[in-house]
Amino acid sequence: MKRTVPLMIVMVGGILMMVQYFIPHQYSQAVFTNYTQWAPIVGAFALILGVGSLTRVHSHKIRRKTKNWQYSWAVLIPLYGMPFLAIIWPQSLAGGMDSPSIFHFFFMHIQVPIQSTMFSLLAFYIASAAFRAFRAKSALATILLLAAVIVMIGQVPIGEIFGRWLPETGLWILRYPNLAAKRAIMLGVGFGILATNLKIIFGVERNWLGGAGK
Amino acid sequence: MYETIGIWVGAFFTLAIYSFLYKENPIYRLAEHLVVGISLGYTMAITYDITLKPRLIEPLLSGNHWILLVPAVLGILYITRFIPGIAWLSRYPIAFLMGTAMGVSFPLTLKTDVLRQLEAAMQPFYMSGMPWHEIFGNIVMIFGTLAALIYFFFSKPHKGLFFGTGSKIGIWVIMLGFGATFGFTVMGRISLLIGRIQYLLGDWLHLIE
Amino acid sequence: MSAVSKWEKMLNLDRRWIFLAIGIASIVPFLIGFGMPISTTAEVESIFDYVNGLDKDNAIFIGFDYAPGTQAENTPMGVAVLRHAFHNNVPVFITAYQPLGHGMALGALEYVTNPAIPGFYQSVSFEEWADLREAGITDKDELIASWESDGNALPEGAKGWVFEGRDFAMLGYAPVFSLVILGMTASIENQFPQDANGNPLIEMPMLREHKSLREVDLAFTTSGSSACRSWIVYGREKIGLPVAFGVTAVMATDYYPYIQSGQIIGQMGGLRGAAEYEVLLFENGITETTDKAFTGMDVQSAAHLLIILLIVMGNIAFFAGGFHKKTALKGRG
Amino acid sequence: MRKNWIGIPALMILLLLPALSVAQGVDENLTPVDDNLSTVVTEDSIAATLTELQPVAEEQLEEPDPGLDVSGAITVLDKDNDAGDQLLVSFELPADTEGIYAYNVYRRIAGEEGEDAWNLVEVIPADKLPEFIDGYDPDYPISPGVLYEYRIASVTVDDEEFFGSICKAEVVPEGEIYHTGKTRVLIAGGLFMFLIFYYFGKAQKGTKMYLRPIAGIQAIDEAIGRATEMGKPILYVPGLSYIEDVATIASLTILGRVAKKIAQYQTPLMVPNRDPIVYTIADEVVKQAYLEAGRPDAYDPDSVFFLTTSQFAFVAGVNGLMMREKPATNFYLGMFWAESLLLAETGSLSGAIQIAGTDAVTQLPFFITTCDYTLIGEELYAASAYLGREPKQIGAVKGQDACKAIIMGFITLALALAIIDIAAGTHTLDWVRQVITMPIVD
Repeated sequence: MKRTVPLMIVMVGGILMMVQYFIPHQYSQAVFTNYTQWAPIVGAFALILGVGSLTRVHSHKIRRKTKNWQYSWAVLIPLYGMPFLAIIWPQSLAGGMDSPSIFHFFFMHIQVPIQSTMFSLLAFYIASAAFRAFRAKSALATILLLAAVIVMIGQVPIGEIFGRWLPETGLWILRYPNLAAKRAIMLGVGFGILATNLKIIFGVERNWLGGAGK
Repeated sequence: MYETIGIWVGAFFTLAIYSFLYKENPIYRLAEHLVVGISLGYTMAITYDITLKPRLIEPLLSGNHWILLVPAVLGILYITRFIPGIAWLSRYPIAFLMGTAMGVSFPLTLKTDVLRQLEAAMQPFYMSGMPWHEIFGNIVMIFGTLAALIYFFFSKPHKGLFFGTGSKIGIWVIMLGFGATFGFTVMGRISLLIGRIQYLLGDWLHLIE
Repeated sequence: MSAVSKWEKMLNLDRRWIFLAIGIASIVPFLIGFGMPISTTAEVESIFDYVNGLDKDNAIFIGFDYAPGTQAENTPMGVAVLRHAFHNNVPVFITAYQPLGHGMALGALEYVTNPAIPGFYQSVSFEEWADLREAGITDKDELIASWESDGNALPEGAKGWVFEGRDFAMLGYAPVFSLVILGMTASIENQFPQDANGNPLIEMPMLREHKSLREVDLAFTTSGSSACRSWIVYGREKIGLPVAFGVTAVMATDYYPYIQSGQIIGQMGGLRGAAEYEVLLFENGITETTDKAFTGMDVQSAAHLLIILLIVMGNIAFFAGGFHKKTALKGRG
Repeated sequence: MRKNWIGIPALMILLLLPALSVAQGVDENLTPVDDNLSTVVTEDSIAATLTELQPVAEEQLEEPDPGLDVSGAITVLDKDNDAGDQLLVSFELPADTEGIYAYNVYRRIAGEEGEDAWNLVEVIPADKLPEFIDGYDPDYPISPGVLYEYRIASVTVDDEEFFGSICKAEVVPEGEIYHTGKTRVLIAGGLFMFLIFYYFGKAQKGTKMYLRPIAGIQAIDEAIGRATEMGKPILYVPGLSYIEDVATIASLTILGRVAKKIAQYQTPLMVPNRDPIVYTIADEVVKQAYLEAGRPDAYDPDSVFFLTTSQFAFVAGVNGLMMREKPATNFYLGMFWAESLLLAETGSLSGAIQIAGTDAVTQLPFFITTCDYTLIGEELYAASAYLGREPKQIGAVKGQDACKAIIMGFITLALALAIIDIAAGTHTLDWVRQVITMPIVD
């Protein structure tokens, strides 16, 4: 029940959908249509995992009064406050200029600025690493850095000052050698994904079962 | 008014995150925690409004889609993950989603990322009327793909003309590809910074358009 | 020994100085504004030409498949294509691959229809033109004529009218979106019975004319993750739906194989790609000015030069200081 | 590992399908590209199953206006490779197309009466070919096994309709049980499955299989030696991802091997973790390694520890560790995101030897330029297979290698043919490409 049934579900589900791909018959299509209706519903509930573990971690912190426990309220309050706002004010979900709402406000003016700013911090870090860590230590690293510099200059308008050849060379690298490397990686990764799919479907790889007790 | 307050709040949090560049501080920590809560809270509300309500609750209430109780019950099993003793029940919905998703994606991935790529790699490198740099590029592309594949081939030692030279060319091609990725990644990170500066200088301070 | 320590001191420079330098490099060009010209590449031109060939009888999808983290790169792409489609009266279905993308899509639509922003399109909500719709007036030209004869005047500065349900439909987010794409190949309405504002799709003229992805002429996905691949895997490979990418620079290099194999029409890579599209819109008279992506390119130039300079200086210090001898490994390839 | 046999019935099911399709009398193997999307119905296929439709005389609705001619016989065919929900409809153009703007195609279930039963299923402009696939419109679906009737109206610019005669289809739509357009995917999928399971079985039986030594492994040993000489600790970061990630699993295998070596030299080890589950497993791996090295006494329970789940806080923690403890060697193996840059930068400043390995393509360039040795993509898996000698891993690497060999063979073949074509002016490559090119089908 604990291990065999989930493994069976994976195997039956996997083989069924794989075989289904090759069968255009109406019964096979009916199976598939049902699946496309069910999967989003089951998938929507998967949120429980995220919400549950976040709640558990932070309520634990608050109870134990661990270091910086106060900040856990900053997670928990919006976590439950946002859906609550949406329930008491359902039309506000659509957002937009016509119906300014607290719900929309939190998203557009707190979530969006914070998240985009956090990612933009990387611009600073990359500059610092450029000076302190990116080294042409070997022939390979040297080629890499040279290609990077050509592409970097080629992609910005100032590159045209040095002549058309620079952006053109950058594009040539992108279109041919880069394509070759990425295609080889895509094929390799593709085979890797396919092999993993097979291993999971046929119960060879079972790591995903972990974390829920024996 | 609503917009103005919004932009001031947004600017405050933008600066709060940037303050981290100088030193870690409580306001940064507050912002860092808020974003976790809001994003998941928003996701919950949107998921309820767009999925559960129209696809599950409304059909169920209308009374003739009882079959939808099956995925609903399966979904609810996720909760058991937090109930010691029956936590293993949460494997059922995971197994359902994972198994079927992999079954669906297997032939499609095979087609998109393997067979179509093979098809494209087998294009003739020369056709009349092609400029020289394109022909040269195509030759580089074909040999480059082959060489890079050799580099990732583990069943033979990297020795001899074919495997030895092949893998050497392969790693050079891979490095050119990574160089391009490097350059583009730098570009992307800078772009994100540009977005924020446009927000601060434009939307907030109106110093630029 | 003292020479080494000089180089070492240089390398151990407090990184906050570098942070400051990059900060200055990205603010100053904004204030000066060089407006250096940008040439366009085939990858972007092919998308532009394709969209330019569409008219009111066609329809496109724009997928806002990214989270706020990469909005600086992705939003200008979505906005540019949205404006192009509005200009050519091509109906646009707007979707989102992930919940946070739902908000981003709303934001982009708001940006294009906001009267405070020059070159906006005046949007007419679904209820407002219900009478005309019920009277069977759904052709864009007739619709505008009837709407304006009812006493509605186009506000000053607006580029045109856009009618919700005729010119755009905000469908938004749905979970397990790859399956939603698959489902839409048979019927869009089955996947989205209502739009994000609760309007029934069945009453929308644009849905009546384009009932499934088979009747849609392009899916443009702007994305910061591999989400964009779903449109190829589930849309293009199944029914031949033409797909175009607008991806962040970080992802862009990975998808060149898809361009060469013809699986996508074209690709905008990062802010540069978005700027190119803005230039094309401007040069073809579709917009009166270029927008945020183009203005950002000056900063991009300055910042790239600074970073290259930093790499060169760092390497000089590293080799001149003899640090490379310290860590050399025999096993290194 | 009795699960192996399960592959066999699955493979058989898949391989049975083409057999079934042959039984259905479909020749699928080398059919030229049949694109279901194209609405072009070839002359041949119409001739093959032509169903001439008899006009149902008594239902003649109205005499056509002499001003506008109406279309002739309507041909209805069952479409291949569908779920019985599509029909190919074509009709003869009127002799005189003067004044015709478009044709409206109406359909109803045979036997139904009255004007309401008719549904307008397609409008074909006069300048398009008089044929289309019926059933794509979700509002008017076609049901398998149902007999339909069609009639076509010629339409003037002013939307005036002139109806032709009603025709009853002689075929009913039927679903097929094998999609002939997908044979190439089936062959490729079957071959892939076979190769993977073949090498799996071989590895499990204990057959020795060759994997080339990977240069990175030598570097790992050397780096451990270096730390021992200097008497400084070693830092090992097993990535920031979860246990599901293949990279994490590979990293933990390598950790076992590294820890074993470290146990022999008695060098201090530090393993910070971001995911609680990965932490527990990493702890077990290290403990086991010390046991195997015969030094369980040297195992320090604090060497493997959980730091925090927040990405940037984790980086800050590890960076602090690097600056305080000054480890001689840093390993970053597993899945990394944007933090790769920050970790490797601090590490390179602290003067440590750094060895990285990940399958995250976007992070690899940063590792290559900041670290002393980098395992690129699949090298990480291969290294773990090589070190772990685990049949599961080796089988997978070998199986994928075989697939790559096939791909390389095809590309080489294409190259050779392209050269021959240029030299001899033939079109062999086109022919080969036609064989492998898959049509877009649903």
